[in-house]
Formats: sequence, structure tokens, C-alpha cells
Amino acid sequence: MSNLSASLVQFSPELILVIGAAVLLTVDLVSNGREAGQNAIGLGTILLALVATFWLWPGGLFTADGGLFATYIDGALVRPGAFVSDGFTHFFRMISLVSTGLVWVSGVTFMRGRTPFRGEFGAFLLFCATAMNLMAGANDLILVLVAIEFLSITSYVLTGFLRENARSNEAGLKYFLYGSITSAAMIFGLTYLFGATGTTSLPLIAEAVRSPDNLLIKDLSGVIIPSLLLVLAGLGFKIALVPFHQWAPDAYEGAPTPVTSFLSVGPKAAGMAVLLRMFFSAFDAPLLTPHWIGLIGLLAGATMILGNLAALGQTDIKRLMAYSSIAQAGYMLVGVASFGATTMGNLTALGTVVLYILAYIFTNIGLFACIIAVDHATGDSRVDAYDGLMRRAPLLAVAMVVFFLSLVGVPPLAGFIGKFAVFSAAVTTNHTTLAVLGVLTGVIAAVYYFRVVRAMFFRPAPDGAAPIRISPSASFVIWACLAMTILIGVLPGTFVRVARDAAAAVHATGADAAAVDAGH
Amino acid sequence: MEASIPLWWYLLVAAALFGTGLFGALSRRNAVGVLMGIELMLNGANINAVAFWRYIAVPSGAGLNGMDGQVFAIMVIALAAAEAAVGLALIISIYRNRQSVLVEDFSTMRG
Amino acid sequence: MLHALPLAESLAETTTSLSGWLTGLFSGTAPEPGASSSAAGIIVASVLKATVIVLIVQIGMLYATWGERKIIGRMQDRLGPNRVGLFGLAQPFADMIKMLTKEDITPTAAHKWVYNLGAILVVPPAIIGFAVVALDRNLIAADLSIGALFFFAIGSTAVMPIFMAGWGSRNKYALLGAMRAVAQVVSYEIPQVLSIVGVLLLAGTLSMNGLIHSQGPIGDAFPGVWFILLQPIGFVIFLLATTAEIERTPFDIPEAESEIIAGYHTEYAGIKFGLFYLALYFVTISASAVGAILFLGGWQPPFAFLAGIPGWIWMTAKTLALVFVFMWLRGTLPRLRVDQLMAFAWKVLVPISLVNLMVTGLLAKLVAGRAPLMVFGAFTVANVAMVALLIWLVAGWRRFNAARQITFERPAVQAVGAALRRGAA
Amino acid sequence: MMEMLAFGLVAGVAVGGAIGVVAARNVFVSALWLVLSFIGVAGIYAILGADFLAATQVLIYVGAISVLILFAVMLTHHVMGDERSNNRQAFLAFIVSSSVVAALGVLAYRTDWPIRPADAGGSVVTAMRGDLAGSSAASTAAQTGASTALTSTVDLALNQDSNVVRLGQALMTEHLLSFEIISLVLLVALIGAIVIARD
Repeated sequence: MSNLSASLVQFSPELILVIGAAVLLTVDLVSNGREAGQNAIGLGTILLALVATFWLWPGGLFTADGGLFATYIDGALVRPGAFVSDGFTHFFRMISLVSTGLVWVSGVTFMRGRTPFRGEFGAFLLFCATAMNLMAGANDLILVLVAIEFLSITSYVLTGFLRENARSNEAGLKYFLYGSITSAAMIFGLTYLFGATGTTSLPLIAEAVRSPDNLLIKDLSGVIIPSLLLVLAGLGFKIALVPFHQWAPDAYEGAPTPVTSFLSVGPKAAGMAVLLRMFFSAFDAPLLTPHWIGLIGLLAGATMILGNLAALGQTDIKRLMAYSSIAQAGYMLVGVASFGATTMGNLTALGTVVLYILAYIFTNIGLFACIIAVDHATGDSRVDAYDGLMRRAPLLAVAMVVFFLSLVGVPPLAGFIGKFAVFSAAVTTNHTTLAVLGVLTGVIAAVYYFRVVRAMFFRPAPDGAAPIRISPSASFVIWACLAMTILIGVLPGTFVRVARDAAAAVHATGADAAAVDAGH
Repeated sequence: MEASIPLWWYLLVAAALFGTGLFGALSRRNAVGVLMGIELMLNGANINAVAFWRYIAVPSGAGLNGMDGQVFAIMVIALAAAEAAVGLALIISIYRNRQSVLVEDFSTMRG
Repeated sequence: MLHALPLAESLAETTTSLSGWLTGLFSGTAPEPGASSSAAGIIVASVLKATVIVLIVQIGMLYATWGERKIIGRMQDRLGPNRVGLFGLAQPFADMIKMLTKEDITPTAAHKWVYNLGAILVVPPAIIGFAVVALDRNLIAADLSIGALFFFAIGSTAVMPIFMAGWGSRNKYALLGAMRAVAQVVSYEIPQVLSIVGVLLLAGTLSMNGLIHSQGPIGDAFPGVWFILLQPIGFVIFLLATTAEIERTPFDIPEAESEIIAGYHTEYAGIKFGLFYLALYFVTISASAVGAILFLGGWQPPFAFLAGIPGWIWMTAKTLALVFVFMWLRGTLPRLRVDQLMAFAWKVLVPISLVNLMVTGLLAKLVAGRAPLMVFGAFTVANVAMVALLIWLVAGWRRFNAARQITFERPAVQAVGAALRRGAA
Repeated sequence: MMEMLAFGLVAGVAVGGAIGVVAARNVFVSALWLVLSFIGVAGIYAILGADFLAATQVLIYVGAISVLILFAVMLTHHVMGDERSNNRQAFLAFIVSSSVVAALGVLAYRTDWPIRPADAGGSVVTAMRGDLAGSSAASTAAQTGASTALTSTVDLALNQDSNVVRLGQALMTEHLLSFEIISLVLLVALIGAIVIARD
């Protein structure tokens, strides 16, 4: 009845992750909390999943086959699968696995001694990676919902993981309450989408939305746009877009710093993946697209402005980074709003967002690796704790400056490539206002980043401050992220091609549906 | 049966539950109360899903069962259970540290 | 599944949907699709069935109290009630009059609404469960398509009045008792439901009559034998979990009088206490009836040649047999400690029922379409193997425990152990 | 007419319970209203013909989630005291949520939903019936039963047996992946709750 064995092969990265998590939990249980190679198991799992992803990647599109776990009767496709394993999925699988792996490595030293449940912590990171992979390839509203909630629940637990720590608790609870309310709204919106189209399968929704004889075509925007608005509440919560961002500062500040690092990249990328696939493949219809482009443009502008302005007054670096990463989500949305654009090297609007995410991930994880190292040594995450860091840990200080410059978008660095792609896409689609806004708010960002830089370089270290020792694992992450940040900036060609291919997968399904449309 | 009760009655009930839940979630001081509001919102969504399952035409190619609405509702029920378990664990854990479950008391972090 | 195919078709004409049942209560229209009789006829028949069943259950409940006291009395070498009427047969009525005439007390500190509602609401879940109990082929109030699930769903609501009683009384023993009771009921619900999933899997239906059809000599469906033969482990787990579910000894921690007075009904007196008592016996009977339906073939006779005896006699006999088992357990076993109780549910019953379920599913897949004898043989082998494994595990665990105790009792061995641990570290 | 009465009853219970939840001053009483509302929602499912779901709603929401909530109330709260239950934004929240209800209500009423013709319940299913019966590759236990139930001539949309069977079949074929993932989610929630809340 289904292409089960082929599907399982295509699903191997997720299978590996789940099995790895189960093994990790069992080993941790048996070893009674002692060190028994938990790190090796976890990292090995991630590496193996990454290998599987890269092995599957050149296999190209699996969509022609109806997706994974599609239902067949006598060889005829009767229902598209809930998961597709295309270039887009592979790209986001890579993003999720790499970011989880880097967060794991940078957090290893930090979590040691802070919680007795390190095995569970690792397993939860693996489950997070699974959930993000699922979000990347989810092609059915039900799986979208389940995957998003999977990621949410694991991240709530991770945020509140240090249960003796009142701030971690508080962060977890706030994250949970905001998250549950927004996801309830999202679920309500999803039911309306189901009602408007009669199915939960995204390809079929795409068909229904585009078909000219759809009963709803006359008031499409009347139902679908309000429901998309509700769905955006849920996705916007994961991505931390402006009306749904209030959780971010508290959750970022209270969460264990490695979790903060993870929250700033993982859920954001996965949420963007869902958003991109839904909007660019399922809800791309001539009558519909202009409406949501306007909506997204509005959100993008609000997010960039509010995120950057609110960051100005922050004294805690984790809070500052929270607002900074809210603002970064705004820049990503500029790319989404530039739907229909084609810029540098045939990069579509979708491609620019993908490229931006790629650049952002390495920059932010690198930056947070530095913050984790400082936090681990000083137990303090206020900006004042960075006074004289140049003298205490030159590597950290210099690396942080590079990452900040990349986030601001200074030329030969990754952030510049991402911003350039996104803004040029905005300009080609006449969203000049958004592009100008992006550049202006970038200047604001430079101001608050500079406050940290000033503390590191121009203020004296407190008396008796010892040099900060950086663990080998942390320095590995910092060096790796530095290398990638510079590499993407200096040799953007390869990465542009990767982004273009990833985007092409989603466009391909969209084009199929468009062909159906044209046939009518 | 569907002839007598119009679909929008169900949708209205669903909207009412959703709205009441939203009010509860936004206005309660007690974190458990907020959670109850969230459960009401989810129930509203579920009524939608089941009502649509009953009334809405299934497009061709959408499989042989046409049970998407019910499956959706079952998934939401299971997710609600998982969410409630984690949420209440967080509430109990914070109560242990703070001796309070009032949301407004959780404001050590500001800025 | 398996051979259940003709069954599904025949049942399609008789089983009812919840909505048909629900709207039928208001409209009087025929709920069953394909039923040809007039609406009035159906409603009269439904009311009659319901009346008959409730009457039988009422009398059954009254005499269950009498029977319990007699049986426990005999087990404890006493006579039991023997003063009012012949063999004390009028004793239940005397008790009833006593309950009704006692003063109706509401403690001043209690939360009036919650306290009183708690006592009232404890009865409906106990009665509604009978809606799907088939006393005979046609003597069933509503043969819902989801019958078995309906029964357990209704049963799961019984925790709410307990909570209300415990909280509404404003008495710490009542509250403690309620929390214990709810924790226990919720925990044991899991093995209880898991234990019957094997049966449902084999029968391929949730309808009560469908389940009965599939295990009798008259029913034409698979497997044609009582499920207790294919699912003995499931049956034992069901029995144990149900005992805890209805809070009878040895699982009556919520009312352990030596620890927390009378648990959540400490503050209740007179008829309100009577309602708790009533509900207890109702659920004992309904759980026994469902056990008889799920595992003992319901109203089906054990052999085809006994089909002359009416179904309700078989059903009553099987139900009473299970009721007797519950009383027997009460007369025999001491009460568990509260932590033992929870551990038993989570660490013993749940894993065993999961394994049982997995094996059942696997076997059902393997023997699909085979001859009944082969099916029966395969299940027997699997069950014997599972029981042997269980015994081996329990014995091993006990040996392990014994060995560990010795280790800690002997100083010399302890020292060696400590040295070994140091070496390992 | 009569089913409208039934609908009115269960809808009244659901919405009335919900209003009770937000209006009650005591959290425990609030939770009891919540249970009432859940039961009303189960009734709505039953009227809609989703029996299995109605029973599941009672089993999970009333029997499990409410119990969890009540336990949390008892473990974290001054058990008896009434209190000011709403925060200062209550009025704003009221405005927001009532406008949401109004907007959604108007949306639900005015939209021309693609309603299925009354007689063609599960038309897709009917079309597939023959194929399914002929398929030999039934991969799960549920399917074997399902395929035969589907071949019978009863109306698939109304027949409850086939509804339950089809739900099981949908979970094991079309929604297999979601079904597996949801079990993983429950496992994760279980472990997470233990890690966070265990003493």
C-alpha cells in the first residue's frame, strides 16, 4: 500500500537520530549518571545523520514519487506522502544537524556540573534535531503541526532544564505559556485551512488553492488570509517575529546558555523552513500571493524596527542577542516578502532567505559559543562582564568582533552576502522601503553591538580578573564558525549555488501545481 | 443529518470556545488557569476540524479514507496531553522554587 | 480482522452511533440505519431494555452487598447477616432504610456545591457504563460501535466526583484519600485498557455484541473461543487492574481506614454515603459484566449443544463468577502499601501488558487465516512462553535482591565491594 | 428539529462550561467547569458522527488532562482560598477575545464553504472501494478488517463501524508518519516532565 522501504531509506537521517537518542537514553540509564561515552554517542549520531543526509542529497527529488510514506493502491498514487525528501529538506536537515552538533560541542563543558541529567539533555537535543528535520520536509498540515509541537515541547523542556535555577524555570514557563497560546491559535488557523480546501496535504491544498473552479475562489482572501494570519502566529512564535516575540528576551536570558544558542538558530531555521514551504509552494496562487506578501512585508518591517530599537537599551548580552535575533528574523522575512524576485546568480527570493539562514546560523552559533565560554568562566551574562575581555581572552574578543561585523553586514563576511541577497531581492520587487529600512536598522544594530565591543576593548578588566580559559571544544566551534563566516563571505559562489538548488526543490513542486493550473 | 444543522453553527461554537479560552489565557493570573484557557482554545480548534471533516467535500486524490479531520483532532488531543504534562511539570517546578504560581510574580527578568 | 469480515457486515445493521443514540433520546427517530420497525416501537423497546437492565442491576447490587458479607463471613469463619429474613435475605433492604433515614449532614466548612455534587455525580458514571453491557443478544441498551471504548471512557470520568468529594469536604484526610484514589485509578487505567487491546485486536471490533459474537460457538466469526484462552495474561491483568480501578481490597488504599479514616468519603453520611456505596457495587457488577463479555464469551454458551439455555443466564452466571472473584480477593489478600501499589502498576502491569500486546499483534498477523486449532495452539505456546519468562524474571529478580542484601550485611564482603568500586572509579 | 435541540444542549454545555472556566474565582472550581466543557465538546463530536473521537475526548481530556490539571492545582495552590483571579489586562483581553469571536463568527457564517453534497458521503472512498478490496498488500492488521468493511454496501459516511475502521486505517496508511511521531512526542513529554518535576 505504500512505498515503505524506499521511504525508510529516504527517512534515514531521522531514523538515525531517533535510534541514537534511544541508545543515549538507555546508556545513560544503565551507567547511572556516570560518563559512559554519552558525548560520543550523541555526536556520532549527529555525524551519522549528517552523512546520511549528504548521501541522500545528490539523489535529487523524491517528490515525483509522491513523497515519503505516500499511499498507493495497485501502483497508483492515491495520496501524497506527509514528508518530502527533496533538496530543500536536505538543506534544512544539514542546517539542523550542523547547528545541533555545534551547540552540543559548545555546550558540553557548560552543562557539566550544572545538571545531573546530561544524558537526557543530549537526547533532547537529538529529539530537537529530529523535530527540525521533520519540519523541513513536512508536506502535510498534520505533520507540520506535530513536528512544530514536537520541537516546541522539547525546547520548553530544554529551556527549563536547570530545575534548581529559578531563572531557567521562569524562562521555561514563559516560553511554554506564550508558545502554547500561539500554537493553539496556529492550530485553529490550520483547521480553517483544512476546511477551505478539504484536505491537509500541502500539494493537494496547492491544487485546491489554484484551481479556478474552487468554490472558495471568490472569497479566498476572506478565509485563507485570516487563517494564514493565525498560522503565522504559531510560526512567528518559533521564528520570533514581532507581535509574537515577547517570549524571546526572557527565554533567552533564563535558559541555559547553550540552549539559548540553540533557540536562536534551530527553531528559527526550522520555522522558516515550514513558512517557506507553505507559502511558496502551497499558498502561491495569483489571487492569494499579493495578500500575504503585504502581510509579511508589514511583519518584516515591524520586526526589524522593534527588534533593533529594543536591543539598544539592553544590559544583558543574552537579552541583547535575543532582540538582535528577532531583528535578524525580520531581515529573513524581507526575503520572503520579495516573492518573485530573481537576483544574484539566478537566486530566487526563496533562495535569498535560504542563503541568509546559512550565513546567520554560523555567525550566531559562533557568537554564542563565545558567550557560553564567558558565561561558563564568569557565571555572568551582563555586558559589563565583558569589560576588558581583549586582555582576558583575545580569541574570544576578536572572534566576537568578527561575528558582530557579520551580523551588521560588513563586506567580506557571511552576513553581508545574506543581507545583500535579501535586500537586492527586495529592491527588484519594488520593496525598496523594506530594503532601506533594513539598511537603516542595520546601523542601529551597529550601535548596540559596538557597546559590547567597547566594553571588550576600551574598558579595563575588573581587578584580579583571571584570563578566561577556553575549552578545546568551545574553541573548535569558534574556529569552525569563524572559518565558515569568512568562507561564505569570501567565496559566496558555492553557497549561492547550494541555496539556489535548495530553493529549486520547492519551486519545482510549485511549478508542477502551476502547470496543473495552466491545464485547466 | 447535516441538512438540518448548518456548518457555521459548529464553527460558531468553536469560535466561542476559542475566544473564551483566549480570554482565559490572556487574563488569568494563575498559570494553571492560563493552561486551562489554552486547552479550551485547542478544543475549539478540534470542533472545527471534526465539523469540517463531516461537511467539507474531499478533493480527489486525497486518499481513500477522507479522515483527515478526525486524524487532525486526535493528533491535537495527544499533543494537548503532552503539552499539559510538560507545562504542569514546569509549573510545579517553579512553584517549588518560588512558592507561587501567579504569572505576574515571574518577573525577575526585565528589560 | 482475520475472519471478522462477515461480522462487520452483519453488525453494520445493528450497531448504533453515539449521535443516533443521543439524538434518539430527543427525537424518537430510529437511530439504527436500516432498521425497519417504527420509531415508536424502537423507543418503547429501548426504554423497556433500559428499565429491565437497571432493575436487574439494582437488585443485583442489593444482593451483591448481601453476598459479599456472606462470603467474607464464611471465609473468616463467621456467619454473615442472618437475622433479617431467611438467611438474612432482607438485610439489604433494612440497610437501605437505615441509610435513607439517617441525618443528612453537610459540614459547615465544606464547599456546599462541590461537596453535594460530588456525592450525586458518583453514580451516573457507574450507571451509564451499563448502557453497553449486553445481558443477552438483544438485551443491550445501546450496542454502540465503540462499545468497549465507551465503557472505559465513562469509567475514566469516575475520578472527577472523587476529586470533588475530597476537595469539597475541606478535610485533609478526605483530600489525601481523593488524591490517592485518583492517582491509583489513573495509573491502573493504563494496564486495564492495554490488557483488553489484545482482545480488541483479535476481534477486530469494539462493539460489545461483536466481541461476543467473535468468541462463541454460535458466532460465526474468528476465533470462536473465549478470549480468556487466547489472552490469559490479558485477563489476569484486566482482573488486577480492575480491582484497583474500582478500589477494592487489596487495592483499597484510598479508603484505608487505618491510615486516612475513610478516604474521600470521610465526611459523608446517610444517603450521600449510601451513594458512594451504591456506586462501588455498581461498578463492581459492570466491570465484572464487561470482563465476562471481553474474556468469557458474554451471553454465548461455552458449547454449541448448550445453546438451549437462554443467553442471559450464561451472562449472569459469568458475571456473578467474576463478582465472586473480586470478593474472594478481598477475603484473601492484605492491603498493599501506597508506594507498592503505584510501583506495581507502572513497573509490573504496564510492561507485562505491553509485551502481551506486542506478542498478540505479532501472532495475530502470523496466524491470520489459519485453522482455529492452529491459532489456538500458537497462542497457547506463546502464552506459556511468556508466563515462563515472567516466572524466570521474577525468580531472578528475587535472587538478585537476596544476593544484594547479603552483600550489604557482611562487613567483609562490603569492604571488598567498596574496594572494587574504588578500582572501577 | 430534535437534533437541533440536542446540538443546543451540548453546545450550551460546552460554551457554558467554558464561560464558567474563565468566570470562576477559584481555580479548582474553574477546573470542574473545564471538565463540563470537555464533556460538552464530546457531545458535539458525537452529534457530528465522530464516535471514536467523542470517546477519546472523554478518556483523554476528562480522564487524563483534567486530572493532571487538578493535581497541579492541588500541589501548587492554597487549596481552598478564593482570590482575585484576573490580572489587570482582563478588560483588554476581553475586548481582544470578543472581537476574535465576532470576526471568526462572521467569517464562518459568510464563507461559502465547499460543502459535500449530502448523498456523496465519502465519494472518494466509494470510488476506491474496488481497488482496495483487490489489494493484497495489506500491511497492517487494521487494514485487513478495513478492506472488507469497505466492500460492504453500507453508506460509508454514516456507518460507524466503517468510520472507526477507516480512522484506524488512515492512521496506519496516510498518516502513518504523524502517528509514529506523535508517539515519540508523548515519550519526550513523559521524559521531560519527569526531568523537570521529579523531586
